[in-house]
Amino acid sequence: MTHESGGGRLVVDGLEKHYELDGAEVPVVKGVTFTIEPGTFTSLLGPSGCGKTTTLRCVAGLENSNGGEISLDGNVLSTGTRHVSPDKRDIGMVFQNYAIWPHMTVFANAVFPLQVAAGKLPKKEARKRAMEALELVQLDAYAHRPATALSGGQQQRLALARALAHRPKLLLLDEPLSNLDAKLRDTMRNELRSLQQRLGITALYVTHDQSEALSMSDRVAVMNQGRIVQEAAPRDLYYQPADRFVADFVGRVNMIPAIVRGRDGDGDALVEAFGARLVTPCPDSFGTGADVTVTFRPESVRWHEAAPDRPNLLPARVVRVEFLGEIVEYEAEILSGQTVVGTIVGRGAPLNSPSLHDPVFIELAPQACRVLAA
Amino acid sequence: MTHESGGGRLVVDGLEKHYELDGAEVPVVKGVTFTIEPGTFTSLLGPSGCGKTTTLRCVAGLENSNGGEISLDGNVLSTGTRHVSPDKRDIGMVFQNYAIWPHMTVFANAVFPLQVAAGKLPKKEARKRAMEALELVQLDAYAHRPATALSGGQQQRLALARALAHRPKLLLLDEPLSNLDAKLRDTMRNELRSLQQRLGITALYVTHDQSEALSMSDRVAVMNQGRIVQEAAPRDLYYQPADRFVADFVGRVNMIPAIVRGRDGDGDALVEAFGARLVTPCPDSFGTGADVTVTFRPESVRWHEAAPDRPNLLPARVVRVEFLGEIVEYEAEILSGQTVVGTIVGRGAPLNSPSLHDPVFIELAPQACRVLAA
Amino acid sequence: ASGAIEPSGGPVELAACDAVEVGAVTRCENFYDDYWPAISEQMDALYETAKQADGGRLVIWDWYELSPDVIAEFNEVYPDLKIETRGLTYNLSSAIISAKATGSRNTDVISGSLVSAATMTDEGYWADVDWTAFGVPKEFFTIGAPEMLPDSVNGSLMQVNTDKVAEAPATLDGLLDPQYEGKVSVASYNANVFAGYGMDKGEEAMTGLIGDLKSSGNLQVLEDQDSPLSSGDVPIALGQTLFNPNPSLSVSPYEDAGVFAQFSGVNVDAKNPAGGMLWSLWNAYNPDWLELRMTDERFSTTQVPFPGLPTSLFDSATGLMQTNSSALLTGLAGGAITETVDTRDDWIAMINAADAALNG
Amino acid sequence: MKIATIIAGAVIFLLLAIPLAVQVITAFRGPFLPFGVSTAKWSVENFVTLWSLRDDFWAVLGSTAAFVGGSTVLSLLMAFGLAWVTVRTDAPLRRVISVLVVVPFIIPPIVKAQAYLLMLSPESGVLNQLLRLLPGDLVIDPYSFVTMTFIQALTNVTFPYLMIVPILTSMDGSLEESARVSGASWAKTLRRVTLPMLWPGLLGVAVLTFILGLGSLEVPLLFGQESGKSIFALKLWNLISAGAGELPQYGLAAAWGCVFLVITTIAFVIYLRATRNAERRASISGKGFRPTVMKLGAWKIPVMLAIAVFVMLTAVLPLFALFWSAITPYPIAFSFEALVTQTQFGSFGAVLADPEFWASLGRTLVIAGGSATIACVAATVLAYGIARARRTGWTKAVDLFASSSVAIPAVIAGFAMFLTFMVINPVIPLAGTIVALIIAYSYRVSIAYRAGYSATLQIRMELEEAALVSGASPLEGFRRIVAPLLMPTVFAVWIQMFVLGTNEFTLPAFLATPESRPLSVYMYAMISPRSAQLYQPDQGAAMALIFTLLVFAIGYGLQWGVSLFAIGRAKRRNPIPGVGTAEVVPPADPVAPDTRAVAAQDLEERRQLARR
Ligand SMILES: Nc1ncnc2c1ncn2[C@@H]1O[C@H](COP(=O)(O)OP(=O)(O)OP(=O)(O)O)[C@@H](O)[C@H]1O
Ligand SMILES: Nc1ncnc2c1ncn2[C@@H]1O[C@H](COP(=O)(O)OP(=O)(O)OP(=O)(O)O)[C@@H](O)[C@H]1O
Ligand SMILES: [Mg+2]
Ligand SMILES: [Mg+2]
Repeated sequence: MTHESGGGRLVVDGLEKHYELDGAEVPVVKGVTFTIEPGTFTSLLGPSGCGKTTTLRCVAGLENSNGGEISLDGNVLSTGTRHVSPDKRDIGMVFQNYAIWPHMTVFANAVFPLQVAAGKLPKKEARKRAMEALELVQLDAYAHRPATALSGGQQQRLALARALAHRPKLLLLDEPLSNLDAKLRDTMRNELRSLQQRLGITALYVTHDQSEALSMSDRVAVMNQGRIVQEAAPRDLYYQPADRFVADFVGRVNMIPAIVRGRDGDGDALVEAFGARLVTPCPDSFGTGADVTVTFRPESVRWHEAAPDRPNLLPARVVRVEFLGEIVEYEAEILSGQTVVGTIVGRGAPLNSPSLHDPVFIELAPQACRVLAA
Repeated sequence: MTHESGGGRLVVDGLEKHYELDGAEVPVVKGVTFTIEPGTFTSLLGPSGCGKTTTLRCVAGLENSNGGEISLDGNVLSTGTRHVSPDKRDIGMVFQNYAIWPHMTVFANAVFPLQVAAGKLPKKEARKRAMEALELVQLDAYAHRPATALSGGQQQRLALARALAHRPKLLLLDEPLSNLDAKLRDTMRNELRSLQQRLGITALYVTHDQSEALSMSDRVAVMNQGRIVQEAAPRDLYYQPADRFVADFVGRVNMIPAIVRGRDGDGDALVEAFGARLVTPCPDSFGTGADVTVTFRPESVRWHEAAPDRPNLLPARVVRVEFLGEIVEYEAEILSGQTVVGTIVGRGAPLNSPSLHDPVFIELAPQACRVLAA
Repeated sequence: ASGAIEPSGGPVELAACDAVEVGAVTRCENFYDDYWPAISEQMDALYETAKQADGGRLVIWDWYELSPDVIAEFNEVYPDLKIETRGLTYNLSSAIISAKATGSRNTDVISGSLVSAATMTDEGYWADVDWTAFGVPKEFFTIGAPEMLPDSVNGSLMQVNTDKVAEAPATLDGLLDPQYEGKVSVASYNANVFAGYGMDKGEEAMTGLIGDLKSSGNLQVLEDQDSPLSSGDVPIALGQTLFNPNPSLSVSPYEDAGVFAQFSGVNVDAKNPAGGMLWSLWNAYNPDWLELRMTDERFSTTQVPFPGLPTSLFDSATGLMQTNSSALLTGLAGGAITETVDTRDDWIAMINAADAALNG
Repeated sequence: MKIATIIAGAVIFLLLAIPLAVQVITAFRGPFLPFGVSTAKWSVENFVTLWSLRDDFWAVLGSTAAFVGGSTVLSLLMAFGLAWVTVRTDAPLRRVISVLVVVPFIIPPIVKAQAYLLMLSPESGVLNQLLRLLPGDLVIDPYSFVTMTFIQALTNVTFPYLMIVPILTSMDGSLEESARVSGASWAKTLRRVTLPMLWPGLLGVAVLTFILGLGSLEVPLLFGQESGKSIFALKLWNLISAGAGELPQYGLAAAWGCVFLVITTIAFVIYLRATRNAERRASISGKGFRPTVMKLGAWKIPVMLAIAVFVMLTAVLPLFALFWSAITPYPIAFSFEALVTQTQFGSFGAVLADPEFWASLGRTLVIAGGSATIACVAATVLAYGIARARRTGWTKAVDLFASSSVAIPAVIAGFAMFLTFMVINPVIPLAGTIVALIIAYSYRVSIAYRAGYSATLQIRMELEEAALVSGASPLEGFRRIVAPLLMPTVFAVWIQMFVLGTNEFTLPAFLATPESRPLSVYMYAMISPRSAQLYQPDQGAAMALIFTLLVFAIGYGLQWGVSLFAIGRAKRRNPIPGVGTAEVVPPADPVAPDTRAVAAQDLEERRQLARR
């Protein structure tokens, strides 16, 4: 099959968007700036209401921005005042609720973008391309069904085929998987990513599910309250969150408030948290006496029945043990009364997990800790 | 607070339910039998459409069964022909989509079951108990809000308070968490479980999410096509699935078709799978020459760059590596063309994971394998 | 059945009529002097009977609803009768027959012209009342039947808005003049304005005239003729009523206009026949009431009191009633064609032919 | 619960079945009344006569199709345009427009028709006077077929408007947005996606508007004496008005009615199909629903201009014509000279002093309120029972039957009711009473039934089941959960039926007597020269104005009151001792699309709220 969408370079610079609410202008997107390189997959990740959808809709042209510039391959799509209309932007979009047209067949849905395009294709060519798009998502066998006779996953695939049929430079996706059930979501996630790579199309993906964002993206931009707080590759995001918000939002994290007490020979900091002393790498910007937060992931927590001779050990008591199949998760209460969550994985997990109410020692390996501003 | 629901013993024996569809009677629940001991938490787990909800609704009395008996603490609630009406069954129920009455306040929702109960409580007492139920779910501060002004999680909590307000013997829950988003689902899961334990109420929980079932339940009954295929404690279910269906449905699993070729000294079987020979424990019921399926969980797969001197090594090529935060998941193609999924967990995961397209050796530790009928 | 009502003290001895011919009608100039006192006496007796019948209830269904003012006038003289009225435009016969068929309370009084009451006549709904026995001059019963008390006449007139049209033509043919294009109106139910012409000149001439009037665009069929007449949009109205106080409106008779005597009487199905008789006599002849009708704008209608009544009554008319009655009487005296029992069916045929030509 | 359903079903059956049966019997019995007249006998004579008049029949069919069809298409176009502007664009003054569109709905159609007549008089009509001010020799002939069709369309715009608004409101905007990003322009999106999507719903509206138009007599009566005399409603009216020396031809009229019932039944089946489709399509719109608003931009001026013309034609000028008529002693053309010398305001006082005005106003309110209540209660209970019952042949039949009165034009219903009350009068003497009118008005029960049915479907079963497992009996569950949730819909329908009832003319034209006549009939008597001594055009017009104002106030007042009540209820509830009051936060998301069935009134209500 010969489907070369190819990707465009999207530049969003200082995007602003207000909504009018009860007469007042409420800013929703506040100077969002990012660039997507051609052919890459970028996710906008953030909690509900942070402005992800609004940003995406501004890029699509479904909302008119109030400021900032959006350009695709150097063509300015939108400034604060002039806006290219959505049908002239050369984009494809997949909506959260599929937005499949129920009065058309599967094929009619897919061929629509090719029929309405400005430079109209000959009928035959349009038909060929629509079928190609359907093949791409393995719906070619269903072409003549009414679109309503598809299952949820199939509808989502059709939405994708429709968004790709006219070979746009940019593909926008707004939580396309959130209406699917867990198993289907996994499958579609893989399909979506491999399709995007195969076609080399530029993709901007909106989600509030961190595992979706991490697994699919080349870059992830984390949004909060209308601003982008960190933009990085998935691993960097996970292991080097810029602040507490990102650390918490991307994956599960334990956070302990602490005070920097000094530095050891390696340049690692000595911090005090509830009486206990921890050794941890620490940016030099935090001087002695600074209030900080020590963060560490559950999977890097280790537990011991007796204290080995290693730094960063906290006595604790197990207050919850939960068998999740692949993983056993436990919660241990440290002296301060705060709890730390740890996970144990693998075949041996149940055997290696602590028992409820046991006194244990929690080990936080220094290299697993990260210090952030309080 | 003094809330002693206490639990009842639910016995479901040979439950049958048909629906009429286009004139024909379609059996949906086919002889379901199980017992729930007082104060325990049992989940009905199964794929969509397997009849979980129908079973639950028969217990609630919202559907009339066509056969079998349901009794609570020895009181017969339902036989194939006589049915106690739902309002006389002394149960509480939480619905998937909350089913909060939108025209009432939070308090009015909670007090409703106390107002309509047969032996009507004095007004004051009803009010007190409703407030207790709201306290239980920490909604007492919201008592005077319209119920629609609650967030999703709060609505779910209110539904719980309402189901508990009249201190029923049995609590029924139909996928109560499936409409919540991931973070909230985790929180509510813990809350729900600890509340159930605190009150000692008997709970029957319906879900198609295995991690929910595993983490919350004392017992899990796996349903498929209207029948219960295995009923066991969570860990037994995970590690000793009765058949391929359970193995696949409860957690992720790799399955490789194989033929039994013989036994070694320890009684473990030697099986042949695509030319490779594997050693694995195997029930004696499978004789030499039997077609079997070797199953193993992704987390028990290990990979090596060079083959160590151990049994059960399969040469393979990595075809997918996915960073999911806590976990890195990879897929390796073995010689037969089939793929095996493995996971690596913990802080070191990214460092310990294979690279895409690398040739590797996949190790399946014998004790991690389980042989099931083909 | 209700013919049973007898004049109190036996039939009244009738005086000799001081007769004047007004077209087809005989006028008794001495009516109020020599007849009325006896009638009045009989009416007092009828009133006493009527009060007892059906709890003093008097049901009057008419083509038009009686206005509350009229009822008030009646009750001023006869306070103990409670009148219930209905206006049943163009459905009176059907309502009376239906009521009888379904057994509901029927009207005590029936009314209409020979034509409009034809069904009631044919189905035998006029109770057998000998009005002359109650003192009404026998000269009044030359047009209709003895049980039908003549109470008024009406006829076809032309109404003109003098702001727009100086003078109406004296004939229907005159309306064909191009100057009247779009200026003449008639109501769909008023085909009878042409019937007199037809009775005189023959059906063909009549339908031809109607056809010409319509095709020339001079004549329009309207449901509401009054507003355009008054505002001047359609300044000539055929057969239109005269309730409009607009001073620019005038009325004139035209050649071959029909004049129709109107009768009232007692329903055979009446529950209060005495009341019915009382109402009919009062409405037709009571001098105070008629005087009021001739002078008070509230009571003006197209109907003019029976021309058999003395000239003095008509001379007392003022305002709209004066224009109206003098036009009608002029027409009548000038030989306007009047329907009689003998010609009734011809009239009906003629009206239906006109109707077909007008609305078909 | 079951018993209540059966009672409601029986009430609706009696309301609809008996009149129709009487009509069919009449069609097959002699020429006059079906029973009690010696000449009546079973025969197909009426149909034979009908056949012998078949040229006439085809003319009626053609003329009716042109008139009703034309006016339906026109009013749908206008209603769709208006609904679009008020729901889907950023046009200024949308609230005001949506109120003004409702004004003509309130004026009784017969008075409205009279107002148009006054407004359109070639010389004196205010519209033609206005047109004369423009260059070109434009004069509208009020009596032409085209004018009549257009007027019918104008008078009927509100009804489809009220039905289209919720359809547009509930359409999932992302369906259009996805067309836009697929590269379709606004126009293409409208043509390829929006209209086809809305098509089933619009078809339903079209059929209802068509049937409504088929049944309305007013415009043909006043405008169509020549050009529209073959229009069905007027034809039926003329058939039952007797010719000279004859009785009305009830039997023949009934036969006509039967034939047209067949036609409307076909339309009705189309309607049912269409709405069923619409329900199916509506069900797939998911969450994340938000209505999209079109920016008018440069189109703002022409759009507002068009709306201004529309409002002029439907509200301002007719009301002005009525007002002019009210302040002049007799009909005269508008002129400033007349304004100075001729005007008088006594008619308003005269109306207010007229006891008959108050009496008939009272009757109107009783009849409209009573019938709306009967219809709403019976329809809601039955709709609930049917919507929740298992679908069997029986429930389908009941469903169909209870929906069927939308297929009965008002003329036929009025006539059938008239016959019915005549026939049953010896046993149950109701003819001519207010009770008869209440029963007759209630025949529109299907409007309430359809609304109740779809509103019930919108109430998720779980809400009731939750009540059951909480220990409430089914009846209690209905009373405490379902009834309050259905209330907004039922109330919206009640208001709609109430307003329809207050301005109903066709039904009382057949049924009312002076003792039972509602204001619409009294008003018509005042403005129709046919009613002899009652004719008082100035007072009639004044009465119409007062009445319009009053109904407007009652309708909006009730709505306002109810929404106030709904808000207040949660707040007024006694606080529970020992519990601090948490401040009320509005829900984060719009409360699901569940509530969207609640017709235009719901929207109206929210607007009321927003205004506060
Ligand atoms: N049309 C609108 N009018 C007014 N406010 C709006 C409108 N659309 C969105 N908002 C507000 O703007 C904010 C951002 O909305 P947006 O839909 O972009 O969030 P989101 O990040 O996509 O959230 P979610 O994950 O829930 O979809 C929210 O507070 C929302 O309430
Ligand atoms: N009222 C009904 N009439 C006919 N069939 C029904 C009805 N309710 C459920 N079914 C069918 O019965 C089967 C079992 O339904 P049930 O709702 O119990 O499934 P479930 O296990 O709860 O599935 P899910 O996880 O999707 O909720 C399904 O095939 C469903 O289509
Ligand atoms: Mg969003
Ligand atoms: Mg279910």
